[in-house]
Amino acid sequence: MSEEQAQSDTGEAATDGAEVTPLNALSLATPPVQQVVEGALMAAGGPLTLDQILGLYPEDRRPPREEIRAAIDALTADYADRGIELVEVAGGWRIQVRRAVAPWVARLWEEKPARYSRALLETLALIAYRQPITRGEIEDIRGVTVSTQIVKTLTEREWVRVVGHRDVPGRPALYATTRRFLDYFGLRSLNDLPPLAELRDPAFFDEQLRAAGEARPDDTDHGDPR
Amino acid sequence: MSEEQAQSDTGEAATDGAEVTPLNALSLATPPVQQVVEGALMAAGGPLTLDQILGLYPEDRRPPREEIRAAIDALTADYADRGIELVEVAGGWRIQVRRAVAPWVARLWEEKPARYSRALLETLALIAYRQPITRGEIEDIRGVTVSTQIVKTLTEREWVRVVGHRDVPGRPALYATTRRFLDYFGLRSLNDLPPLAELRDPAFFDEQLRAAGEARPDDTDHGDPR
Amino acid sequence: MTAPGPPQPETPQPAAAADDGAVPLAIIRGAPLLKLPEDLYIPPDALEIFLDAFEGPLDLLLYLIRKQNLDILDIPINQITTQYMEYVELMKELRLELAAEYLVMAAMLCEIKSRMLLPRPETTDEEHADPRAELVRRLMEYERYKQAAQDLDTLPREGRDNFPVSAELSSEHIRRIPPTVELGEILAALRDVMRRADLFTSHRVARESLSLRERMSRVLELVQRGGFVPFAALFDVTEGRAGVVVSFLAVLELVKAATLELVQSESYAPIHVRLRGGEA
Repeated sequence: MSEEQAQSDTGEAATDGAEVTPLNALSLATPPVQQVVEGALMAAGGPLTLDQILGLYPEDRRPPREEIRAAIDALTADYADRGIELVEVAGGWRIQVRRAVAPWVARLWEEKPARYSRALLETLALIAYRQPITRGEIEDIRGVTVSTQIVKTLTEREWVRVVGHRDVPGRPALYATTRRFLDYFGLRSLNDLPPLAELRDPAFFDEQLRAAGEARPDDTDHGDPR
Repeated sequence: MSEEQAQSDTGEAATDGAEVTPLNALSLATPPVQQVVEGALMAAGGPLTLDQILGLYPEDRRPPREEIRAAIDALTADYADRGIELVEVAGGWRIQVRRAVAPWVARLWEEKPARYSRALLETLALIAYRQPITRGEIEDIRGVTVSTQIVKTLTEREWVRVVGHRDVPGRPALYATTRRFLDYFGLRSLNDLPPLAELRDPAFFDEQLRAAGEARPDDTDHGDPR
Repeated sequence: MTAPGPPQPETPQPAAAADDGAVPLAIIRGAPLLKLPEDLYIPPDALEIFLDAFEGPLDLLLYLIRKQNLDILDIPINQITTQYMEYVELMKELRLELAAEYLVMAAMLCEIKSRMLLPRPETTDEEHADPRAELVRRLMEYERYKQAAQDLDTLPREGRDNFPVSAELSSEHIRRIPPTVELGEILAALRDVMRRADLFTSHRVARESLSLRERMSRVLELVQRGGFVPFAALFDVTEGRAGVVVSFLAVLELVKAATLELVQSESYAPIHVRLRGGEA
């Protein structure tokens, strides 16, 4: 009875913002940094940042950042021949099933992964490449209305969120992609997105159009804009 | 129809449509058994039996059972010095965080907690002011049902407990607040709670808030230290 | 897209039509429909599916242009307009619900077509630029993002190409930190619930003596273990008269609420208290 009391007393203290650790457990010998890092990345179920890993240690026992970095590098090397790999994404570091093995592992689940409609992907692409962007602007480019369902799906998946409102009548919401979006597609930042096709200079094609009236010039030298 | 091909850079068309798997991917060089076993155990999110692992392979390419067993043994040995371990449980084999590391890893989930719901606070308030009270009585006053989860949360927090049962059909439990409840809120007894009549006075809350603001000036934004 | 790869599955592939440059009115089960059948019933579903294959008028126009290897910078507006209108007419004919955007585009095409017929003054003035310029700009812009969407689809993604690992962590190590609560929050919650109660029921939560309520809980604690508890044990005379009265009232309240039961074996014998129906 009194033991329980003592234990939950520390719990009470925790709610007042004091140290939250099961101290008795942590006061045992500290395991090697690499083991803690590996255990954490394995259990997290998603990416962890360096700070999150450091946060696992009580302040007075926190290893230097470089040590965590070194452990991550060592693990990355260790996994070279394994069924898993350690990758960096926007949300930090993540352990995932090696891509070469993934098709086998995918057979664990009966259902096939979701496919996304072109409408959804085009909307997502516009938000990713043109953020922050309003729904109206997306519709202007796509030439069709964007269904509420698509915006809802993107928001619910936490790939997209409202980051503000354009200061025009109606104050339309401005959408941007999230870190979750980057993590989902295995990207470290928006810069990792496949490059957007170059837009041929409008000034050029104006001229082109004008010239077209007389004689059609050979336009093989300006590459296909995909 | 052709969605899998589109995603695969091999561009290889699936020849027989019978298999559920991205066959074009599987027709690539088969990765070592140990990598497939590791990847599967890592991603499964629970234990896997030998048969389940064998089931990842198309029938004509299934390795012998002993090979899978050997891979499991090899992995177990490989993990000897790591932050994880491979253990056999009732449902098969499972990868888990090494026990020595678990207390550190567990801190990942010690994030700042969510706030209590309005329903929970109302339930707690009614138990404090109307104790001993049954769940049915709380529901009568609130006009909505009280979820089992709320009662469980309050009981686990040791703010509320069952002090008896009303002798009516169903013998509903009677709830009352505890000593811990008083301690947490810095009350010497329930009499320190303001009388109901005061609560009806709008001015009361202004005062209450002002008092709280003075007493704990810097408590509002204690960000996570991490 | 690095691989030559298969063509876009969404875009219908007219097998024969491309050769002679004729564009089919529709593709039904892969076969081009070159002219409106008069005696043949076309299941509307087939066309709906066809219409669904396009993400709107820009997409349809791109399809028409790409199919015939036309240069997007120099669209033969006459030809395209005619073909586009054929689609629109067919859809209207079949009373398919045609998104308004398709009609807006049809109007735009017709306008461009008519402006193309007018002689253009020799000037570099913006206003007198090629009437197709705006359409071309939009088509190119849309095509970029159409491509970007396809690229996005080929990125490795979670649950399809990536599987995050999840090692088990025994829950005994996980400690949940309960949220902090301010007394004010509880009081505010109580006020709200009482307001609601006032609205929805006739009975009011009358002013209660909290000391009585508290004492009721304490009495119940004392008899909690089951069996009989001497009545006298429920009172603490050191509390003074007020305390004893509150305890007495608490016992009466509990008896009234059918929670406690008072037992006296004979007159003047000691009174005992026990929980009613307590089986423990």
